[in-house]
Amino acid sequence: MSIKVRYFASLKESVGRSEDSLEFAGLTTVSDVWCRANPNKPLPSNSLAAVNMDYVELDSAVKDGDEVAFFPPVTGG
Amino acid sequence: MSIKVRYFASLKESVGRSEDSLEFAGLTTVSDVWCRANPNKPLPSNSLAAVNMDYVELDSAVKDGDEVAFFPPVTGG
Amino acid sequence: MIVKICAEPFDPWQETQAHQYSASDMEGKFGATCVFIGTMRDFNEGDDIKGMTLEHYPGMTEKQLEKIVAEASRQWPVIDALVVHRVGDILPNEPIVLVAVWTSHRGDAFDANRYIMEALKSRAPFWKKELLKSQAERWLVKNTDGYL
Amino acid sequence: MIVKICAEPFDPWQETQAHQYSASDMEGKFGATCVFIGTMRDFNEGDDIKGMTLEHYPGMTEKQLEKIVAEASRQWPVIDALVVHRVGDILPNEPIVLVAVWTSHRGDAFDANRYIMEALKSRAPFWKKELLKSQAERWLVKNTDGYL
Repeated sequence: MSIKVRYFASLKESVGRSEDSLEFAGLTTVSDVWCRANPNKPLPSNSLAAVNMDYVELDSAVKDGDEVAFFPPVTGG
Repeated sequence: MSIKVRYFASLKESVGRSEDSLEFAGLTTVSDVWCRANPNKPLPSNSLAAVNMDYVELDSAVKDGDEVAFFPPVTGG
Repeated sequence: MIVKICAEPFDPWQETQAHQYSASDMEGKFGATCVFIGTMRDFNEGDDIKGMTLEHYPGMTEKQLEKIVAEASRQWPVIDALVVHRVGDILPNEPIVLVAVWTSHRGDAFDANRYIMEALKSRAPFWKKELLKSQAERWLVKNTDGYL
Repeated sequence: MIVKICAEPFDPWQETQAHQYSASDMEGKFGATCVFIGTMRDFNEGDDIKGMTLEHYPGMTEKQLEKIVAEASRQWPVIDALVVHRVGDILPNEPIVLVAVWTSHRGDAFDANRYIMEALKSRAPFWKKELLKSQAERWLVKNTDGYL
């Protein structure tokens, strides 16, 4: 399946890119997506994740065509 | 002593005037001021009173030159 | 801190903007502004309302409002505050009261503004008389509590 | 109910006024308006701040803000609401966020506005990076709670 991965703010700076396009076979979860995209880098513990622009837990399932995003705690307002 | 009495809103309409000037001898309280000014009319039970533009209880003392006001519950804002 | 009684219609946005821009020493110093505006409605207690007359006690009204603002400033770190209240003949959709509070942090702006509004409603000497569409007039008897 | 992301400086008073005047069906129907404005300060955590860059997640930010406004409207009888949030490069004294809520009664306006602000601060995907006077840059790590 094909997954778009997006990074924001300090997490974007620390991975050094704003997005990835992953292609792979089989079912997977949000945290698997992180590991595939960043094999040697653990996800910082306070990170938030979204699938298709809704917040999700890291063990949520991901399906073909999803947009998965990782970012630090939000600081708007 | 000389006391200025003022009435507002529905109380002003019910006493039929907006102020009185009382002249009399001796110590007195806010409720005595009402009775002198309106001998045949009891003060409506939910009325508020002020002396020199500060809220007071009806048994507060009044002194020469004070401005005493009576009015219904406030409804601003 | 300014308290104003206003016999003519006022624009709450213009008043707040003008107040803030005139206080140039506040520039960059406040992080939060909470503004409350009370506006006249064209209905009340099931009746259509044509207009309203707001009576006040000149002198005492200002004195009580200043006291209320001072109380709020003792309880919360208020940088600045503006209170404007209409009196006289008011039409539906016209603003009746404006309370604006400037603070560093948002919680204080909300809390101080709400305190001022509640205290104003219960202690500032204003009285509303409604003119119904039927031409009947009636004094409002009491204000409702703003907390549920 | 309108949610807007704004890449240029905006005037919160003009935005609120324009929104209210454009909603002519609200005329005479609302009694209470509560407006909150968050403004950029020129200091934070003991440092002088020259400016700030606000990043967001286009699409998700709007989606989350609309969700938050819908939640508030389910909990309180909100007649109308406006949320405007800046992104991009921001200077001290410029507004960052505007939340305006129109209701019949004052308690609901305060409560719904505060709910939207707290939810926005904890869930809307925005990130602030401060530029210090020393030229150093730093990401803000987390927002504070608006209730004490």
